[in-house]
Amino acid sequence: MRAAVVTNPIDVGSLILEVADDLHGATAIFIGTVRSTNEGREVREIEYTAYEEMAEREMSVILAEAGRAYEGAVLVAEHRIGLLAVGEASIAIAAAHGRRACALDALRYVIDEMKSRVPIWKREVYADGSQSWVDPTRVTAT
Amino acid sequence: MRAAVVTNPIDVGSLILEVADDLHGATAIFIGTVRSTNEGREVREIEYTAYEEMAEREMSVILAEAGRAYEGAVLVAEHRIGLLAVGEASIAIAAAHGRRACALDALRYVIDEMKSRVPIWKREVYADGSQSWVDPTRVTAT
Amino acid sequence: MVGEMLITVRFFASYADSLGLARTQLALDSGARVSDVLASVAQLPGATAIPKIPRVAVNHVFADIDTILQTGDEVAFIPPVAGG
Amino acid sequence: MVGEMLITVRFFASYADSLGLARTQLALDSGARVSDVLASVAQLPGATAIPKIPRVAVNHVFADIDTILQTGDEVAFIPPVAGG
Repeated sequence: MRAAVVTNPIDVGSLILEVADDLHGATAIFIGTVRSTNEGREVREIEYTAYEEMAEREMSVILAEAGRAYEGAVLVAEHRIGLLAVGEASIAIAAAHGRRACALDALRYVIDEMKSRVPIWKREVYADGSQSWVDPTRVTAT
Repeated sequence: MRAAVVTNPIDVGSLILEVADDLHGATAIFIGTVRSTNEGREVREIEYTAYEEMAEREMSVILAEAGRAYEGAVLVAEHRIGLLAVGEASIAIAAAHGRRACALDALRYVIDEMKSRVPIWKREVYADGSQSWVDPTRVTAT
Repeated sequence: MVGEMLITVRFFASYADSLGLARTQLALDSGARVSDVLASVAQLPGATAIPKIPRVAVNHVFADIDTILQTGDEVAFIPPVAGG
Repeated sequence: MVGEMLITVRFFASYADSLGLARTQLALDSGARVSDVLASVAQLPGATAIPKIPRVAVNHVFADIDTILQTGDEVAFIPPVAGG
């Protein structure tokens, strides 16, 4: 169970190795990457910022919750901050378990909770040079 | 959408790259690996065999079904056959989509259907040298 | 041989082990169905390992026992699958 | 200064941009609650960007506005999160 806010590129392969275990036959992984468009606008890059101390704490709490809900799950999560280009990974989560349903459910729990609870924000920089903070709670027309 | 029965080790990193797409911000991956124990017996290795022509066809059908159910999903699946050591990957599936719920749901659909429909079998070789075909439909005591 | 057709029959995994056979050919009357293949296979030594209504594929597609066969068809007996 | 305590207040993302401020300190009477911090912050220029009842954390844990503060506590205003 390791949760980290990082500034370097995320190495998904090393996360997979980190949760690998001869007793766990199922590993589920989620990777979130920067998309080239959002709500119809062309995105050039995204700047992620975090309340770092709290973000790592909250991520650890979420992993611990998933570990209790899906007993035996081995979990790791990294969220990258700083300026990310299109296609780069902002988040990666790996979940290993003896049963595939538990690995998949634990993975979904962690990503859903991270999206709603971890104090990390993103500012999209558009092709025209303008930028704006993304607010997922705001209803949009698209 | 590529489905393959392979004999060489599965390269998960290349599957992730294969589904990567600047329009798809969410990638979900499942990896199944050989466990060191099954139903209380110590497993030394597993031999996977396939009805190869049908297995690849059935895997392709499943990917196409998932692509229809979760429109826009980009999917790839590989199943390895032959003699696999503990810890080696027997199956890997990658699903990319613009929405994370769709990537995760498509991934789960593919792994669940592959488990029930693709004509692939495994013979476990135990630490004591004995071996047996695994029949997931047989209820066991454990 | 008017009215006869040749069907390839394939066995895998535990079925192949029990029968000591992975592939054979059967000559059946035209109009024969998968159920006729089952009846022939049931006579083979070691066939008790195969359930009365096994999972069967014709030309790589799952099929039911009423499926009418054509000469050259490949009928496969599919033991409980265990991939993944 | 008997009865006074020092609280660190932090702002992030759109809140920090609107206030032009990422971190400040407030001196409050002992026994003060998160709601007292909200009242002080509401006086700052640019505070209209912050909702009346924002999401708040005390010492890195989400807290409600009735939470009683201790000297040295860190109160953070959390805009809608957008990680992932």
